[in-house]
Amino acid sequence: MALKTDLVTLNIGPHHPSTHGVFRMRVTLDGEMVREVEPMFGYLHRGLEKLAEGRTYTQIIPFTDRLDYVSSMQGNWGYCLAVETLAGIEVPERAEYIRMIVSELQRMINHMLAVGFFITDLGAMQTPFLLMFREREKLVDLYEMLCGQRFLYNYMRIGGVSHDLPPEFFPAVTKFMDEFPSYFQEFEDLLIGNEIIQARAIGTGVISAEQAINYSMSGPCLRAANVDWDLRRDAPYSIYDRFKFDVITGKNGDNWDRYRVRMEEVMQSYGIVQQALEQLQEVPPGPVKAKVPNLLRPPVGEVYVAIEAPKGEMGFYIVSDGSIAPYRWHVRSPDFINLGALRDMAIGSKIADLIATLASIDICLGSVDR
Amino acid sequence: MITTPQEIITRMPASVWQPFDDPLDSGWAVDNFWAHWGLFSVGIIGFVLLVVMGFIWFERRFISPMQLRIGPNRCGPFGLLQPVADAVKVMLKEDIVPNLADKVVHFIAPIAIFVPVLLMFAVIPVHEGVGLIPDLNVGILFVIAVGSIETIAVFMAGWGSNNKYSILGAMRSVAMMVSYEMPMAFAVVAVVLVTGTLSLQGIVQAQTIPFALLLPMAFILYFIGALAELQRTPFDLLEAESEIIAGYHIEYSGMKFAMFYLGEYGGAIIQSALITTLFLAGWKGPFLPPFLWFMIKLFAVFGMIVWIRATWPRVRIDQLMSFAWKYMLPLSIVNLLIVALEVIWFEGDAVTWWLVPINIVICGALLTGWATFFKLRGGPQVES
Amino acid sequence: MKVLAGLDIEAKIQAEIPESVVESDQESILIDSRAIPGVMRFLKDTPEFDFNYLNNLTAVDYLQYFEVIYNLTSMNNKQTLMVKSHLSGRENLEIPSITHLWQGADVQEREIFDLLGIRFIGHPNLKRIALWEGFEGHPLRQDFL
Amino acid sequence: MPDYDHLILPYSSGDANKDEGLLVEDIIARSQQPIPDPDEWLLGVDHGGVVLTTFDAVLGWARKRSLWPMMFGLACCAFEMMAAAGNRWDISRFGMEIFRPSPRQADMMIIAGTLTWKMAPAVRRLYDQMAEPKWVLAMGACACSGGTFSESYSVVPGINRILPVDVYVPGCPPRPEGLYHGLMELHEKIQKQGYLKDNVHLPRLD
Repeated sequence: MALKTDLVTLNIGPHHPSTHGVFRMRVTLDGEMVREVEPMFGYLHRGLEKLAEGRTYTQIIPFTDRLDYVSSMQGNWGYCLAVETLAGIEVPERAEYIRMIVSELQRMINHMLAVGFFITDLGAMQTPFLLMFREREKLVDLYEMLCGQRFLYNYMRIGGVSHDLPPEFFPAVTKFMDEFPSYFQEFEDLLIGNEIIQARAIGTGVISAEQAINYSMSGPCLRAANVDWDLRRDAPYSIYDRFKFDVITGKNGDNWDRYRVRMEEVMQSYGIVQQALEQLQEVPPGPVKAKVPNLLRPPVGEVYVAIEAPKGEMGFYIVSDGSIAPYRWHVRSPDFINLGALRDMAIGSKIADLIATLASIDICLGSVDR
Repeated sequence: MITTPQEIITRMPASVWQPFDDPLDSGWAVDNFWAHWGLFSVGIIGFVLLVVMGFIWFERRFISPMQLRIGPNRCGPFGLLQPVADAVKVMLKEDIVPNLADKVVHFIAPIAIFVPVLLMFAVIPVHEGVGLIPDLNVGILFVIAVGSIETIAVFMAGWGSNNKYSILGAMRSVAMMVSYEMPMAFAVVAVVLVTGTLSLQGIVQAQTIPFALLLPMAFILYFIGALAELQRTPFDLLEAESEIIAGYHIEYSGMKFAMFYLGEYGGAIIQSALITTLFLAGWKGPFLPPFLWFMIKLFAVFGMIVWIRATWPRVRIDQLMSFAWKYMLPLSIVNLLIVALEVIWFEGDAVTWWLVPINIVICGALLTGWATFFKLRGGPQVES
Repeated sequence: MKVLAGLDIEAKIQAEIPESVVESDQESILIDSRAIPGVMRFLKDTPEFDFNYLNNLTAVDYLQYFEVIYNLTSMNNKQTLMVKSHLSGRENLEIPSITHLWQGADVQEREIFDLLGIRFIGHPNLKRIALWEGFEGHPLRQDFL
Repeated sequence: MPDYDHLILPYSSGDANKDEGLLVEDIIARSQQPIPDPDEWLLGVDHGGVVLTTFDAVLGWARKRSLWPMMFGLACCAFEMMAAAGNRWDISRFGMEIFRPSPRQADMMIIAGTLTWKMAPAVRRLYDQMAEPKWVLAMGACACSGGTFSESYSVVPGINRILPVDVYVPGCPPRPEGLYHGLMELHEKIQKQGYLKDNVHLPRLD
């Protein structure tokens, strides 16, 4: 006589401690096993794309900060790069280097926070997360010195950056760059040997390479599924072709590989920032912003430019009709599309693995719902 | 025809209902019987509440430096009045009962969680003969029996609040607590084999060498079992905030939630006290007064529990169950066999110094050997 | 990363699927909306193009017509292509869905349906994604107040 | 395998979303005017007599010193709230580091981020579920007045449309020091309020 069991439809609702904001999932459970996941979006939909149609090109830059508020430098950079290609503006050499340094530091913050959230959702009571926060606070002090704001910097402008690096920036950065490897190694040793993390992360949330490409995933999630694809190397924009870094790929696309790919990429970004700082020494101090009118009127036309944001390929599709405001402004946000694959990763696993998989995809609700 | 109870009693043989010895003069600490019970029960309740506040403060201050933080320090000197403020506030919060909840079960659950803790304290010997019934000859049996009431209370709480999340949490914790009581019981049996007596005071007196050194395997098994019993990391499936919000105490607010908090920390005290009496030779210690030794060991064991809570992630429910049944249970049975052989060879006097290194080596071999075997059959495989 | 010009692939697509290409210029190619599934399958499967990665799928309201834009990338041949298609009129706009070719299009098509009101035929779960069910009107249309 | 595979709906049914839509429309209709902020503590509540005032003082101190916020972040301000609770600006010094996930045990709700109309019913229900006495702190320009997105079609222009707000913390995002200034104001308000805090009688949502 088969045991009469029934399905439980659980609503991991918009308010839930581990959904990194207001993300909702309708989960059908058979006991502990997840049989069906339906992600539901829209709880932080602020209508940015409609508001952007009413603002000038320079006024949109603060919107790009609030898109993916954990890696807002890449938001600025992607948008400014798109407008520059549309309007054909030449960015001075020094600005390119400053943009590179600032964005790669932001990538380090994003990956460290993503790993911190992932380990906290595995259950460690905030300790690894707060170790990561110590590193973030140091980097945030650098940004505060540079752009006056700890977070959501509004630092880049169309044609370059708003102002040059202050003189006291260099000693602070070199001090950070010297201490960082030892602190990061301490964090690495705390976690990599931990048997429980290996037990919880290996083999859970698996996605194959074809599935990842089919779901048009991008960023660490795609590379962890053994797909060697990184826009910084395959479609080099700005001055990425002057730096040597290698693209990390995982083997079988589970939570462990995504965690390892992010940890290695932090060290790769660290290497890029070091090379950029050395090369910046020879660059003569010059203008950091091209001559761009405040009310920029790009020529009629459209452009789609994509950059490698920490969460994946962040693209900007801008249609201009010659006026001061864009006719249509669309953002291709990486974690919105990565979430499409959550269903295939989580079905068949336990509810604890569903939460861990969601954390390992590393979503940020600002750019998911726009 | 036998109709009335008096007739039944008169027909019984005299020895059945004749008390074997007069309870009034059986050497209580305080000469008068009722005075002893009154003094010690009030003393125990006071002690438990005070130490619960101490533990809450200790945990929040002890975990903070691990997370590069400073613990509560604004409320009284060094934040000492923080638990007092929590208690006063929680007492005066609104008490919400969900209208579809099963009122009676919802109301009784918090009581049923906290009362066993006080009951268990009755048999803990704080000093030679000092304790409500320190020399109860079935002491450790009483403790384990009362300890299992909490499992029912947890399910009552989960069922009573009529909430999907709390039922999931309750079922998880009941499954865990039941499956971890087995290895704990076997560990305690190992201790009883060596001492020969069930009474806690007898166990402490027999511990010329702390059993943590003499029976390292039993100590480790009991400690892991205690962690699971208290639902603390790495076994805190219950209040896995990341998964099911707050487990069974999701629907409780105000004083009822405070009872759960008291139950959790009370459980921590009682398990630390049991570990000190069973494995760390209770009140025995070179210079300091015995009560102080008891408290030092209590806080030391709790410090270890808090340290693990700060650094370890959580185990998934199926790994947790396979760890209990496939790893700890066989180990505890094998350990029991070894201890029994030792007791036979030394004709009942197994508490000898040179046995300690042998046992430690055996324990190490058992742990690593069985771990590699367990790891191959389903445990996590790390290629690189 | 070579940007494939619409001009030099127009002949091949026309040969494969007759009268599907409406117009093509330097960076993009305009396909008739009914021929989208056929052309997309052709672009994805033939080894010469092998567009296995859908970057972006969005739509624009040009008042006289709606334009749906697909950005495709081929990871092996390192080339990108922008495919467009026009939908005339303003009510009950229909275009075949391509979720059966690329799963990534699922959430992006639902977003276009929600914010611009273009129905995708064959989409498994065409419902509003960003707004609540009772919201009347589609915000990203130029005539939305 | 058990025979209920046919019961598993891959996509939620239409009417579940319609009910949610009706809820949202209903809350939009009902929240055209902002709810007045509870400010009776400005007049100073004095019951006279030594016993009650000392009881008020002790109670106010206890509630102030152990204020458990609800774990609840909407958008960018949530990160500044985490930074405030992190290891540099340590919120556990005030005994507030226990972020209770369940509304039943939380005393205070920090609305950190943009509130959209689709999220409003959920926030309103959470507020109703919280146990009295409860306070609300609006963190960030988006929570205070809708901020940069106030004229958007899907953003609630300020959460005082649906919740009585006790403290407003401006800034986009406000620095952790700004949040602490708001918390200190709230502590002072709780200290003055005394035990007869008359909860604002709001019609419950459903």
